[in-house]
Amino acid sequence: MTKELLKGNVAFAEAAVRNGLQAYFGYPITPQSEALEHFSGRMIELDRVFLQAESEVAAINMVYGAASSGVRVMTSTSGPGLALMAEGLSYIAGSEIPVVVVNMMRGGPGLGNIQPSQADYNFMTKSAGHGNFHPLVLAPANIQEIIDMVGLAFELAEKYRTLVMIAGDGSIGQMMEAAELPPMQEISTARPAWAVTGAVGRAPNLITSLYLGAEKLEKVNIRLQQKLATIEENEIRWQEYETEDAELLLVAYGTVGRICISVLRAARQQGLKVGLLRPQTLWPFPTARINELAAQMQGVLVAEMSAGQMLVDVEHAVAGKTPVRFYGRMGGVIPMSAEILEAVKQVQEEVS
Amino acid sequence: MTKELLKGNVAFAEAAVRNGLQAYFGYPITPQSEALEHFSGRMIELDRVFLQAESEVAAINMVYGAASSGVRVMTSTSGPGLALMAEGLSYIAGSEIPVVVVNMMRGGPGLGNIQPSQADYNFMTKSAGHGNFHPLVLAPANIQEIIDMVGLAFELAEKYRTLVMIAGDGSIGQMMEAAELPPMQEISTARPAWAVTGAVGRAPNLITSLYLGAEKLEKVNIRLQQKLATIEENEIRWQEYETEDAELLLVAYGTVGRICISVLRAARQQGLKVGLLRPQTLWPFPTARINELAAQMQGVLVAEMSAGQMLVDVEHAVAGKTPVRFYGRMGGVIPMSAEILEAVKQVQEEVS
Amino acid sequence: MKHEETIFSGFGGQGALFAGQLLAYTGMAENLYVTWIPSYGPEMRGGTAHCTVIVSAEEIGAPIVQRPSAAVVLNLPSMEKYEPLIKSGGYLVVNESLIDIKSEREDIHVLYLPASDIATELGNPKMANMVLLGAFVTATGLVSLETIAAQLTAHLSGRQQQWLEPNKQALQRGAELVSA
Amino acid sequence: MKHEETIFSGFGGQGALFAGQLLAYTGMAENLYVTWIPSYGPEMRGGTAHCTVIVSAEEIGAPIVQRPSAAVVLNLPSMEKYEPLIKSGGYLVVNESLIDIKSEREDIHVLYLPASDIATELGNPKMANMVLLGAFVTATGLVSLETIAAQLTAHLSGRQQQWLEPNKQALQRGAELVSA
Amino acid sequence: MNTTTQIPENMELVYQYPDSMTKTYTHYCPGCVHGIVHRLVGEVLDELDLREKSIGVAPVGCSVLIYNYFNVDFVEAAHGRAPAMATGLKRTNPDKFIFTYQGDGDLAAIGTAEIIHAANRGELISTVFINNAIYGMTGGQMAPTTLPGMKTTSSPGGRDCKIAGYPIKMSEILAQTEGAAYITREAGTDIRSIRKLKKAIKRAFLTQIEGLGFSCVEVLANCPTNWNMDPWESMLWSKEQMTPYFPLGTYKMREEVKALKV
Amino acid sequence: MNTTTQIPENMELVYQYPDSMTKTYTHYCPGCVHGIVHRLVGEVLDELDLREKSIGVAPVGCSVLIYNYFNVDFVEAAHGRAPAMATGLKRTNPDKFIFTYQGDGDLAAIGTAEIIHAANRGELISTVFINNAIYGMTGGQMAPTTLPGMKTTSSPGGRDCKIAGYPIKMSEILAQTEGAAYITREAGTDIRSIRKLKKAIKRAFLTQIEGLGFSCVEVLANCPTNWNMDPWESMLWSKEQMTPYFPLGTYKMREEVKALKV
Amino acid sequence: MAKGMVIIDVERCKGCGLCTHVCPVNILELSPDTFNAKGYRPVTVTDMDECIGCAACATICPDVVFTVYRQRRQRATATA
Amino acid sequence: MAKGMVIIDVERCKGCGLCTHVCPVNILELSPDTFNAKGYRPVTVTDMDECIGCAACATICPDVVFTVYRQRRQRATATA
Ligand SMILES: Cc1ncc(C[n+]2csc(CCOP(=O)(O)OP(=O)(O)O)c2C)c(N)n1
Ligand SMILES: Cc1ncc(C[n+]2csc(CCOP(=O)(O)OP(=O)(O)O)c2C)c(N)n1
Ligand code: SF4
Ligand code: SF4
Ligand code: SF4
Ligand code: SF4
Ligand code: SF4
Ligand code: SF4
Ligand SMILES: [Mg+2]
Ligand SMILES: [Mg+2]
Repeated sequence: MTKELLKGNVAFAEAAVRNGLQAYFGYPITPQSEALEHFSGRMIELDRVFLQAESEVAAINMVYGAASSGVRVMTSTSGPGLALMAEGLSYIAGSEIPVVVVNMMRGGPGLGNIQPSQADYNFMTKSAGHGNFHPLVLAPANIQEIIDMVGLAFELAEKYRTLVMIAGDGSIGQMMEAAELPPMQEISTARPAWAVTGAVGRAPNLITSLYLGAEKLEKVNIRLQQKLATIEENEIRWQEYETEDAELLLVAYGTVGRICISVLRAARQQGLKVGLLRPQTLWPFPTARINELAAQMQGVLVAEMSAGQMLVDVEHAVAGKTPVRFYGRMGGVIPMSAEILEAVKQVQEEVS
Repeated sequence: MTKELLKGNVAFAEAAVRNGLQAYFGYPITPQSEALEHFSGRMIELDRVFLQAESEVAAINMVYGAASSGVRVMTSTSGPGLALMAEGLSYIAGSEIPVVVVNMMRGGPGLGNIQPSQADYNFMTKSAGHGNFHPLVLAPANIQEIIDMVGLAFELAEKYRTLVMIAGDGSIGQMMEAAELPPMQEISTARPAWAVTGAVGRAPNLITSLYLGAEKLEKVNIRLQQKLATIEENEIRWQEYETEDAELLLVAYGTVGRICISVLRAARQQGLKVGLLRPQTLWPFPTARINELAAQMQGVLVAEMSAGQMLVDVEHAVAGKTPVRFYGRMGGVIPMSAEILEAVKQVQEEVS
Repeated sequence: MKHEETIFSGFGGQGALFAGQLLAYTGMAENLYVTWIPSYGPEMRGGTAHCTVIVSAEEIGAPIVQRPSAAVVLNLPSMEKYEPLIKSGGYLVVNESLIDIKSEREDIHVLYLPASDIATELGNPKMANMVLLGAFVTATGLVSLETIAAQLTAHLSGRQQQWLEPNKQALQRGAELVSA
Repeated sequence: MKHEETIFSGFGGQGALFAGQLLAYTGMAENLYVTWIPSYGPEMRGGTAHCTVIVSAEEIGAPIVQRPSAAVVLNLPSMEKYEPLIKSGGYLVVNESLIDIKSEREDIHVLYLPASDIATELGNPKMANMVLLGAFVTATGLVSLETIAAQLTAHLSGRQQQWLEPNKQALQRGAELVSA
Repeated sequence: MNTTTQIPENMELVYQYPDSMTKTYTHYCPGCVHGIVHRLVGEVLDELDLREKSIGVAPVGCSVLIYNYFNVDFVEAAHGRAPAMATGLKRTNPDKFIFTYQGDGDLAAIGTAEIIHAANRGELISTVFINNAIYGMTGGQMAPTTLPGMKTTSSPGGRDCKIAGYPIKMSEILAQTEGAAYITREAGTDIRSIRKLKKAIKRAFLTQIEGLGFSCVEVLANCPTNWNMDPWESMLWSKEQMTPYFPLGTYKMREEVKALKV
Repeated sequence: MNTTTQIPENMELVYQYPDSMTKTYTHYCPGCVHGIVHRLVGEVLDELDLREKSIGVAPVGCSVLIYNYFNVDFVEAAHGRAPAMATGLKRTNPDKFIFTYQGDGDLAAIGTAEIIHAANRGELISTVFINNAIYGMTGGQMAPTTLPGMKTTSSPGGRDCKIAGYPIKMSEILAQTEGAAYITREAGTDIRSIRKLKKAIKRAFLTQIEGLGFSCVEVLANCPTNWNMDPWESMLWSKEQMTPYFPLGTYKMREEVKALKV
Repeated sequence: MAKGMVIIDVERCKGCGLCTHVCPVNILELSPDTFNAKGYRPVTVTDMDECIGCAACATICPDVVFTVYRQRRQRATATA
Repeated sequence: MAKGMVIIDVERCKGCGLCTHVCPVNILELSPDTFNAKGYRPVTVTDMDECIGCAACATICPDVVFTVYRQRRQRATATA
């Protein structure tokens, strides 16, 4: 095992390269520009495709084009750029092609600032564009995890022919940690049967999201929903920390999730029986497991860098079994473990 | 009372004109182009501002500019166009200026088709762009209501300095019904104190969503959330039909809401004690009232032209008090009252 | 209680949508509740177009119906599509000039009219829609022919005003054929 | 158990971020867990820059802390900001050349070093960061000076390699000043 | 086709249905130039033996269903984004022939940035650009290329350029970009212009094949339906009214493109 | 300012701090041309007495905080959308003076469509366009105007135009639009060019005031920080390297604009 | 004898009439009385003997209705 | 006597040095030893008597550091 000290943005970019990424299209935006910069050197050096697009609108449509031909392709961005991709993301979902998008969330709404945030949770998990769809969303909490999730993202995207997003929260792009990169993977030259590659010896292929006739489009929608249902069945991922004997459950993801590990340690030291569930997939969400755990808890505390977006999903999961409380910071403020610990104590007091 | 037979798209456009609309910017897209066309004649004729933008991206930013100077302004679009507006909508929300946007939902995702749909519910009520915000969303079910809601939309937008959306479902734009338009209102030449109008005799005004420094932006976010909380307190609207003695509650909005009136009549004729709650605001959602009603119900049936988006909000509202079932059509298929009646009967059977 | 759910259907250009609108205007003029809703597709020519018009003494819920109480069909595909759907006891009004099949249903009223021929005779085959509408309202008594004629005057677009009188005649001819 | 949460802070260009990175590299080389996280703002020059480095024998949760166990401050604003935050028993390492105030806290270890002066003497005032780092690790025993020197060799960028030896000397001088 | 017809022995075939095209009946209105240009594209694909190498990029506009009419792999782009999608395709499939087919709303309004940057990059793609001065598909609204004074459903009083802006000249603009190798404006409205147009399409396609840069053929077209004219009248109107504002001609042709044999 | 200094009686003031500007210390790097152009804008606003009539539109880029430096109403646009926002403002405030201030990433990449259509509409707005061949704010990535071979953080091997596209010439493109009344490319890199630049800004602003159409002044600038040069070196480099690729000069000037007295 | 001949795919014709305006020998007209399955009056040839096989009709037809033949010349013929 | 003079707002100066390159009489230089509050070495005038009041320094200064005076001429003077 050879670990390197890696910055999150560089780590996921290099992981993508080693996972056989064939093309990257993107537009600079803080706090993920180092990824684009890393791709700009590495992809060209490896004789693969790197192109800085004229905008995020163009970038996502370049990705759409490349993905239509069955190659491994991705882009990365942050809030405002993601918003500009909404139309393209919806087309990609409607066309059922595999695409991976990384969103390093920053403070919003609007131009906001460039500090870390988790306020695009709803945008990513509930819609990401018009129509009945949403991506599969992975949420890494450390550098090793974002590296591993890049590989997973491609795998899932291609397995289900679906849109996969990696939801970083700004800080994860900026921080450095020791982590191991995967070995360099050969690029597969094979293209899937559905891809547009020139109609040689077969009927022409078509990549489209247009389905004239309501019944036809309804069928497509039903297929999409079934696909999402299958994903929901198979791909829920999360990590638990000391939940066995816990009486109070922390739920947090990404950077806040790892901060809660510190909270948990401190709380345990003070004799509080705190456990932590850290969702690794934001959609599909570990609803059943949270519901199950809720039964043993005196309360649940959700911590987020948002106004309380995942909170709603946790409330839905807990389904009234135990009180759910929230601690959130916004606008780029990263909550300190001490603040969350305070909130834990408050919940503890309130419920006991 | 002088009613006219009016097409939904023309009705809301003319209603906006009579409500003192000072500027309209838009881009053609089915099924709302008749509105843009109506504006193109009327606004110019009245010496007001009409401009067909080069895209929805430009349109929403023109709206953003005009609204910054404190004039009454709006745009209208449908799914793909709305997706392209996501960035602008987020900026508008962050800048806290009043803007009204009409979305005539069509089948998606992607290009989909141009048949009626309600699949942008999540996009509109949960995010509509990056960051912690979402618009106030009104849902008309008939032509008179869309006319009235245009006036209401301006009022609310200006009262709260917030983004208000009117969620039509395609069919409402296309159908004709008798309705009364409001009288022609004078355009107010007064501009609010916050607007950019030239810094004469006052310090310069600034319209921005940029707040450097996490603490500053957090304050803005807190203010935005408080504003949303106030709206949630004051502006929930819905209509009930025969809920007093109902044992089974239908929840549906827009065109499906009015279809459910027929369902209700037919069900009552067959001796089924069915009631209907039709949300007129999708956000804020009539959660408390549904929760209250749930207590008296044997079951709740949600009907939508989507994969079940409002369903989640209804489930949240019902909070386990009674079973919630769903009947949905997608891709532009409008459910017939007979189908929904069947679903009602099935729920009835299941729960009794 | 008056309540009629009618589908008007034909090729694009045959005026099915306008006939429906005219019925809606007329219903409104007679103080009834009305809704008119078109099918709408990609804006290209040549397809079929239809609309649903509901005229009712009571406030209208669903503006579209699975099984209309009446259908006015201008061409063969429309006949094939809507004839089986009409509710028992309902009306089917057929443009005999272009539709050479007959309904085999015995539970509905079927009116056959050589509408296109009459319209051509009156100067413009596009007025077949008026022939059928005249027949339909006369047979059902849904609204009065006079109100329709008045609404026609009010709602025929500028370019079409030259055809006002022939259109009225077409309505009349249709009406006469069923009252005869 | 080894666990140090250190903030490095100074003007942009003073090398606070690099000093922190070097410590992280060194911690990693010594088989400790490390995290390094910068403050990052609008990419404009002239502001202050700081980073938080955690070096620990145990897996690291929160990568940022409200109250660091140590702070290495290169300029006055950094001193003013972080001096009050250091945990009791912690370390404050001060670039005396540019900071003319003293800490009044008695519950922490404070090291004053004329870092910029020493660095200038060694040929480049930008090496003040190394003087302070050398002093810091020597005082705390967090990592060894040799490992830092090795990591410096490995991670000084191409253009900076000419400054390798002076940098090592700066580390050394800092170390000597505290062990003296 | 009536296959029983006897062909005299002294006759040779001079025109037949292009192989690259399907026999699917098009949804276009009678007399629409979209059909003519489709045919020319089919003929050129045949002549250059490109069918199996091609990936077409469909726009949103009346020609949204173009993929139904070609025996060719196709993708359906978002409105205006065809050049971006084509870029993604070409970069990852450099040995394939990639073309976009776009209307004036698609290319000159919502897709302005994408076409200009594709051209400026010298993207090795070819674009067929149908300028019919109208938004055909959505019901005849004003296009960026609508002529001054022209009535449309969104300029009911006629386009007032002071308010609505001027008809935009895309070929002139694209010609300013470094990466464009061949930019020409042709017409599809009479026999001579159609024959010239076909050559232009062929030259544009060869420009890509030879790796010379971006190529775009603008076609002055018609929209009998939304112009409210009969097809022949619309052809004459296009020639008489559009050509003066949008002069025909080659706006950029690199030396190497000029040297191509078409 | 040291107000205690004694001014000899025979001296007259020839340069002082513009009234339209605040005294706020700018966030720009030392020697950045953004500061020079801000000053010129301030001087012209003063001279034309526009301060109270003006609404500025800020871009996203290094000059995102421009509103802090002017005593003028301002709005902060989304990246690239300043011309659209300005259009919304001007249409609803025709008596106000509306200007945008944009960088090359903002105007020539993500905002390509908006600037071209604003120009083409003859929108009565004025644009100051700072071309520094780089994305300054986000850390020195390649801009659409980055020169061939130039190293940036996203073209670490130097811009390879065959792959990354060619530097885009916006003034040449904007000059092709009907609605543009005055399009010029100036430089902000030496005394002579700065004096000329100020006149150009004044002419551009007057173009709007006189209702003559859209006006845009492109300014060849510098970015010492991301170019990794000291300020003076960057001025020389801008002159030597950028000017050959982006020739200075007036690309479009309507007769009425020429007649303006500046 | 005819210098050329055309075969018409009647069902593809939309009766737009463009071909009738460009035939140099004026032998094309829209059928005055028959309709094709799509409801259009398709083009017909009034006198095939007059056809010169110039393919003007095929060149302008938006719906690829025509197949065109022409008398073989002595020298090689360029295709349309 | 001096033909011109400049007043320097030391605190605004960022020490970029641009003015030092354009002063025709070469009297501007960056302070070799002092710093302003922002930490920059501000510009200083070595010999104000040499100043000709040409305002070149003000013209190039990105940070509006200079106020410039010039000896009144007989004829009216155009401003910079
Ligand atoms: C984002 C978005 N906005 C608007 C539309 C609606 N729309 C479809 S096609 C079209 C314009 C078509 O005009 P043009 O490109 O000129 O093609 P034509 O139909 O004239 O051939 C528009 C506005 C859309 N599909 N997507
Ligand atoms: C939608 C969106 N994408 C990307 C960004 C990030 N971004 C901010 S400024 C900028 C480029 C700035 O370059 P330029 O316009 O040339 O201005 P400069 O800083 O060089 O003056 C970028 C890419 C953003 N804010 N929004
Ligand atoms: S609407 Fe116009 S462009 Fe579209 S197919 Fe018909 S004639 Fe052609
Ligand atoms: S980064 Fe470049 S453009 Fe931005 S302020 Fe600094 S020098 Fe100027
Ligand atoms: S080939 Fe020529 S002559 Fe023969 S029918 Fe066609 S146009 Fe007429
Ligand atoms: S041009 Fe073609 S479609 Fe038109 S009438 Fe002639 S054969 Fe028929
Ligand atoms: S005014 Fe002229 S002479 Fe005087 S200091 Fe400035 S540049 Fe030098
Ligand atoms: S140009 Fe201005 S900022 Fe630069 S050194 Fe001279 S006075 Fe200082
Ligand atoms: Mg068009
Ligand atoms: Mg720039």
